[in-house]
Amino acid sequence: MNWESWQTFWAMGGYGLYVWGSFGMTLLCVAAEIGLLRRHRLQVWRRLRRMKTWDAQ
Amino acid sequence: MPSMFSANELVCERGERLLFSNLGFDLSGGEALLVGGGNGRGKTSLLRILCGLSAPAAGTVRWRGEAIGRTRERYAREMAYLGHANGIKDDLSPMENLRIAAALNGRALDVAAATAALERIGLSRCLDLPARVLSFGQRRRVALAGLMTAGALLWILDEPLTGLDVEGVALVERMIRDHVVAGGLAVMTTHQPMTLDGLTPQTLSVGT
Amino acid sequence: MNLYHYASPSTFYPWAGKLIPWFAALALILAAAGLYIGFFVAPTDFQQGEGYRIIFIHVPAAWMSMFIYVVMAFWSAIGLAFNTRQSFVMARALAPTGAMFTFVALWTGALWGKPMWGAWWVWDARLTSELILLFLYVGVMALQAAIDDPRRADRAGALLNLVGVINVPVIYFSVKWWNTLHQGASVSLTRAPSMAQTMLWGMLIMALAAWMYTIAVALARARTLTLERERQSEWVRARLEGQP
Amino acid sequence: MLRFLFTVVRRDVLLAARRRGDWLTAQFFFVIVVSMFPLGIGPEPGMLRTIGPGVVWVAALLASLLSLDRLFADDYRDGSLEQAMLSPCPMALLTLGKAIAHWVINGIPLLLIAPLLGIQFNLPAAALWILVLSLAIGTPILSLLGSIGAALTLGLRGGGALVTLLIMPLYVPALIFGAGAVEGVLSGSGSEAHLSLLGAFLVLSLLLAPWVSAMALKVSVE
Repeated sequence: MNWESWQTFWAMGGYGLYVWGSFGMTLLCVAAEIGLLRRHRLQVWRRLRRMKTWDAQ
Repeated sequence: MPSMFSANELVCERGERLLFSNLGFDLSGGEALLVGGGNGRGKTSLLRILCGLSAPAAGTVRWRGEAIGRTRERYAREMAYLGHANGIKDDLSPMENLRIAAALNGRALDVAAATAALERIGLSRCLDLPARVLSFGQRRRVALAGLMTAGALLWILDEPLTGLDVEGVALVERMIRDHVVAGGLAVMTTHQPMTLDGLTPQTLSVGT
Repeated sequence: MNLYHYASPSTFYPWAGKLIPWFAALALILAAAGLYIGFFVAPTDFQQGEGYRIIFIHVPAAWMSMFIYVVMAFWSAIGLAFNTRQSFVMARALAPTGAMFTFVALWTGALWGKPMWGAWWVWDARLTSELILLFLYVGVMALQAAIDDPRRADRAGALLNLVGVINVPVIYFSVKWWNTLHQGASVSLTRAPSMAQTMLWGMLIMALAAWMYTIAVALARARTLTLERERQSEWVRARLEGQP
Repeated sequence: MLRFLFTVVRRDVLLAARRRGDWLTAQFFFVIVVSMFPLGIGPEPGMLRTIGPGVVWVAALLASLLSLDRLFADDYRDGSLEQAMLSPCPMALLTLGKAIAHWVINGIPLLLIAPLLGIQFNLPAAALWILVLSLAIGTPILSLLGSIGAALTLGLRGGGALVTLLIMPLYVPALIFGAGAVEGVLSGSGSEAHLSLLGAFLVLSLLLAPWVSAMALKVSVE
């Protein structure tokens, strides 16, 4: 094991800002991409459904 | 008579909309085809498919029995297309327009022949003016003069009568009639009634 | 086996739907394993300290940004050659993810550069090429967004993509050439001295995780695009009865 | 075939000659962009000499892009593009001719103006000569690659800005080798390598660009 405590883990030997900045931004990007994808999908789904009910009328 | 120009089972889509399907015709020398149908039904799209500018979603167009994609060079030599836009450069005179268009089509057109065509179409006074100062109808006439000098066997005309006065309409009708009677082919769309003395064109209605 | 069968939207849609959870699960497991190796197994680098751990994100992201562009070009070429609509959908579905990875590579590169070079941005050959790659991605996406007709958008984007992929090696070479003339060799993120075996494993596993993630996300996006495009067809209408 | 190519070029040059105002605008754009840099950076001669080659080259890229979005657009609007595409000659010759015409109209004047601007930036005579040579090899690349962008964005809203976005990244090698050649003279490391690479890039674009822009044109007009 590399780390004695959580504190040293978060500090990353003084490079904490850079390491966690990188990993955090990556996580943010991935989360944003998945979120946007899901929203887009729901939007399309809803729109197509509405169009279908119009057509049925 | 052998078929010169034919199309079968053409399908055209714009975006996701189906414009027409299962469209076909068969023309031989000395025949004309009048394409009818309301606005937005795909008449222009059909003509663009026929001249090879766009590809149909399905179906084939044949010239002399061969698909036009395969005989592109020969087809381009024997076909002339007149679209909504005239293909006239505003900064050139009618004379220059005709001669450059001919050169782009791989033909040489001498001044005498160009002058004769422009005179026949009633533009003898505008030979050297830039096309910018011509009226809409006059520009249309320049394009029609180009059609006459193209020496093509097949004419594909999109609304050839638009913007022309009574005299112009008569002139174009006579032009088309002479062309077809001499053994040529013509495919055209028009909203105005067109009278071609002694000729009954085939008709085709576009729309699903 | 009939390839055209899989190329048809109505088979692609349910088929992709079944695959996505598997790839997503694989991505999660691999990412967890990679991060574990990256943080708890890989030793501290004697030169760069703990800061080097950024490579477990940076290098896979940089690899992915290039791979995805090439994969996109592959689908574009298939689409143009065989006129298969679903190939264009795949190419389009990959672009945003590729741009995302390019951005991540740039961002992590900057965060690595600050402590190592003392500057957020250095005109290093790799970073510069990555920046230009981002421009290429943005160009393809902007072009496709500007065209309303999906058929034209697909083909125009595919052509630009192919021109780009021919140009990328030339660009990379020219940037490298330019860099050596102007700066001389510099420490590079990937040429970390004495790369330990475990570091390499961590990077590879993270790269695999990124692959799985990309496949899952691209398939999901392709599914939505397919739905939108095939809205007139019977099978989409039948699908709409169910849950999204 | 050659006659067709020649007609395309002659036609575009003739049209540009009839519209000298538009043409002059693009040339003055080049001059003005280059002249802005000393005002923004300061008149220190050593500094100007260092940035000079890069500035002239970047301005050349911008000037070529400025006129690119109209390369096919005017012909598209009045229908003459369709007519030219229906010609029996291969469409790649049409796009090649268009690119050559663009270079004759917009590239050659740059070659003539560039030495004057180089003098403003304090470049020595040897570097001026290489600047002109690098532009002579490089500006055809700009026209050729640019024709792809112009064909892809034909008839789109905001075509001009979009062309810049699409094509600028592709110009990078030309910029690096072109400006690098002049800097090579200034630093004494020679310029042959740069110029040969630039030449190779020109050959590559000459072989590929006309085909790709012909395909792009087909996609856009359809």
